Amino acid sequence: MAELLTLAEAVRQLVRDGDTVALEGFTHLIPVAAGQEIIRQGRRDLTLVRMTPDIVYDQLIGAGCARKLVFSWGGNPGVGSLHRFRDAVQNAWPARLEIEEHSHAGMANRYVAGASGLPFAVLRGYVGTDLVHQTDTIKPITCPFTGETLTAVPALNPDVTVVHAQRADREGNVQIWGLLGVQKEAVLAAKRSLVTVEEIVDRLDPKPGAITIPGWAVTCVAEVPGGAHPSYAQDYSERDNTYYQEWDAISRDRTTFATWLEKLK
Amino acid sequence: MAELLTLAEAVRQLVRDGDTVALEGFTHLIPVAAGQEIIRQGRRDLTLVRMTPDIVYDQLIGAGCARKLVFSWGGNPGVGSLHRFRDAVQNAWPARLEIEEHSHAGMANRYVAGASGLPFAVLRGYVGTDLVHQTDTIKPITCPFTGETLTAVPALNPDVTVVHAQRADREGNVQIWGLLGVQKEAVLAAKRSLVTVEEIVDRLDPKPGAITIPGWAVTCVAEVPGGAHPSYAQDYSERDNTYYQEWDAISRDRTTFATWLEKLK
Amino acid sequence: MTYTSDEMMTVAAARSLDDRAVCFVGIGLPSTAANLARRLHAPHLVLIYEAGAVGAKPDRLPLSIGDGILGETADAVVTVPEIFNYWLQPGRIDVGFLGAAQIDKFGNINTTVVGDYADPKVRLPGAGGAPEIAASAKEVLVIVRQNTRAFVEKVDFVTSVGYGDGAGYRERLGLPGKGPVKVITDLGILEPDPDTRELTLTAIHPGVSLDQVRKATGWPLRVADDLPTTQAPTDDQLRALRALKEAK
Amino acid sequence: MTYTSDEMMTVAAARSLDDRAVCFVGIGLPSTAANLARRLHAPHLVLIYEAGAVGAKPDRLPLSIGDGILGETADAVVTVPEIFNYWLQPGRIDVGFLGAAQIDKFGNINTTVVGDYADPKVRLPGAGGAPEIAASAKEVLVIVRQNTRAFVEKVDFVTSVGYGDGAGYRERLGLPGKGPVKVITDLGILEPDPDTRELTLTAIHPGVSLDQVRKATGWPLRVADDLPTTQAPTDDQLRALRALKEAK
Repeated sequence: MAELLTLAEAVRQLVRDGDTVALEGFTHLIPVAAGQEIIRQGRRDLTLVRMTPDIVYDQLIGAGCARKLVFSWGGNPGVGSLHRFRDAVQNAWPARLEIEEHSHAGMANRYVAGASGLPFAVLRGYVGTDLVHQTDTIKPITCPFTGETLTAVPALNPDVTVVHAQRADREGNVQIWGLLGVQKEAVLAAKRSLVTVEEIVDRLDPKPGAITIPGWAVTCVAEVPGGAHPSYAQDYSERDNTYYQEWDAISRDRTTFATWLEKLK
Repeated sequence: MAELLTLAEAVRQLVRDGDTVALEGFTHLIPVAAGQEIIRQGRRDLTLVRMTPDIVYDQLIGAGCARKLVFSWGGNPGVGSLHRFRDAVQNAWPARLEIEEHSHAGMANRYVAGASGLPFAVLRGYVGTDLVHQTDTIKPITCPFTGETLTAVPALNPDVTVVHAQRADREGNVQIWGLLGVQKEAVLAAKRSLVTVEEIVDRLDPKPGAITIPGWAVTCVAEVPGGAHPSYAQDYSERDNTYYQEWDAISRDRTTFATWLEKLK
Repeated sequence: MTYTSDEMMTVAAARSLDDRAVCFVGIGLPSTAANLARRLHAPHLVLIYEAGAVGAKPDRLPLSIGDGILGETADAVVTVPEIFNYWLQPGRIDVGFLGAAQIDKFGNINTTVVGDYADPKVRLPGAGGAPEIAASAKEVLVIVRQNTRAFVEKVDFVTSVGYGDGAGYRERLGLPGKGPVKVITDLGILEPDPDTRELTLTAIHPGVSLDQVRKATGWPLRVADDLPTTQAPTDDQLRALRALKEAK
Repeated sequence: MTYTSDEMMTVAAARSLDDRAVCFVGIGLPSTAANLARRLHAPHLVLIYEAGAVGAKPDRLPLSIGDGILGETADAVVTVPEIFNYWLQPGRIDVGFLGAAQIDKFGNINTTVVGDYADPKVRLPGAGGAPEIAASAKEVLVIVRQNTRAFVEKVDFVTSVGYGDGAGYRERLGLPGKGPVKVITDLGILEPDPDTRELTLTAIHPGVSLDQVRKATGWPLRVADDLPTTQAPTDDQLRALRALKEAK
């Protein structure tokens, strides 16, 4: 069964300097509070993994926690660019940020391979794109039956995956519903995992569209109501679109970002 | 959207002599009525595909519809052997039956590859077993990143897949709940598909644990209440364990089977 | 009714979608056009969003690719790996509907970097789902505002392949889909030349001059011999579009 | 209380399961033993059935691998591909619990054919989930009635690998799991010799003679120097087993 801890304690136990860390969430259920706790605890040299790095990754990058980003789409959804991400890539501020760039299909399949205990995944992808020239993590593979050439990508197996979910019971069984993203795969692919939840309940009542991740497959669970803010948790909170818009101004400038960061700590 | 037809009409339109046909169902929701309609319509030279061929495949084989069976476990669950299947393999009665034999993991992944538009799937499987010596559909494959050797199996893409589900709406959207087996993958892997359902309803109300296959991804839907008998449809019917037991006696002997077959027609 | 050039573009894009088509849409202009089509001539358009919504029927515009309204109104909610593996990859998508930061004369799309990849002038968001949509959807529609920053002779980085370097390129690579069949802009509509695959102006929006389109294009633009003027948006179409944009 | 040899076997098998272990079980003897353990000393045993039930807690014995009670009581219901790919293959299963039609002195299992594959004497059901359970579960338990038809020197067909031809075989093949650590029969318990991996009798059930075990084994059976007698089933264990078998 998963250990039930406070967010600070869970991050302290699970996330170490130099780790490969995936905070997954596909617009819905983004584990923002956990990401900000990683900033507070001053983790360094992280390889951050995520299909859709958005504000919380901008914050982690701006705060100097990351040395590398593995991703497929980085932006402030519905608003524009991630300025801290851009500043890191274009100007190496606050530090050089190595990038390993994929498509969504590739990233999703890399998690699936990781969750499946396979070293690689096969897909129809990347053919003719310049992405293949920028990384050694995209290679051709030949079908042993038809001779056809397809594309292989290596498994993702983060040291730690962090996701946010609606609720868990006291055994740490986690229930998630609404848009499910790639969270289950990211948890199952990881060596250690933390799930922050809106609430811990005695019993997980059945719910249409819900999936359960068994507590014995999760390392820690922390109750963090609103832990997905400014993203949302279906049936618990609404997306705070103003925060996304305001982040554009805060993050555009190093000084306003520094002020924001001071306040966070 | 899927076409709504009678069972007889749907089988007539979709299943042709010589086709590769998968009637899937993992103990739950076995499309028995559709299989018996295939017998009634006298289809021949079918390649039958199924992870767990049980009574309805015993019937199809005994009736002489099949020339080949692709499978991973063939038995009368909880009772014993399939006598018609045995008679075909051991004595070529009523006809020689070619077999292509896999493990469950391999069959499941073959459907996944089929549903995914890939020519093959990769798994950790079959290593050290004698299954690899009996078919050319199990081959080694090397990870282009780690050099590790894994196993590849070719995609399954049936000409027709038939499954049974609880209900569909008038657009042919299909709702299935309870144990899901590999039915969705088998439908998506097929060139044509038929879903028999307990009932056609105006609206598919949300239901915990239910999945939906969109009507535009299904060829035909036929309303066949009790179409899974003697297996069951969760929340509609119970498994008829007596039928399974009685089948042992009926099928053991060619004459009693012939009598049964006459009655079916 | 008067209308903006963006409204013309969105209506023209919506018109390009047939009823009952299965359409893989991104947020922004593609989503707006697809939902407009659903409110007009294509009520049974099947909208697929990469966050996992199959058959979404939002009654307002989703604000993000993972807006709750998508899952709540969908025929089926599936995982992100499933969207790409079971739905896009096998060729179940009739129309892939993409935007672009840069597009070149062979319909190749760049959403990765302006300038050099290692030392970019502008770092863009990246690929998202686009490379595989561009490869595997039966047809691709692109909706993008036309100007010389966006319409370049050759993209700095091929994020999503159009026709590569011209005729035969997709076939040589074995890409399953047809590629971009229409690029719909705020000035007109471009289609690939049947022989060379070079994007060619095949319709011009009302009130737009040919010179204006040429000046907004970063290469010597080819123009169809017969260049019809796009039908202006009808009042019904404009009302539906405005209602859609105002719905909360 | 008196008991049958089958009851002894089932109780001995149940005792081999630790609480909170994650156990992949087949229908029949393995399922009965695992559910008995859950009613006795291992209430948190996690039962995984290949039909897609993770954490099933049936209050009666499932009649088939897809019995509705499995899904209804499970922590999670997943598809069959997911059971094998996400749960078994990555090594999340502590104990794979298998039956056998034939088992040989190196713990290899045959459930495919008796005789020649192309022209079999008896065609058996086939592999099912067993080959990958035998390969990938951290440990394998086998439960099987002991007689010379089942216990053969060399299986006619290797459906599921035990220790192949002896020590080092699994390592050479790179199989992730440890292999069969215990074979529990109606006569006693066999374990692989630490050096040779040959199945060796390490416990004998009460009232069974060594001669009886040797006669039920199709090869010259090795016997541990120290051969304890299995503890007889307690009354509590027997009552729990009988209640389980009677529950509808």
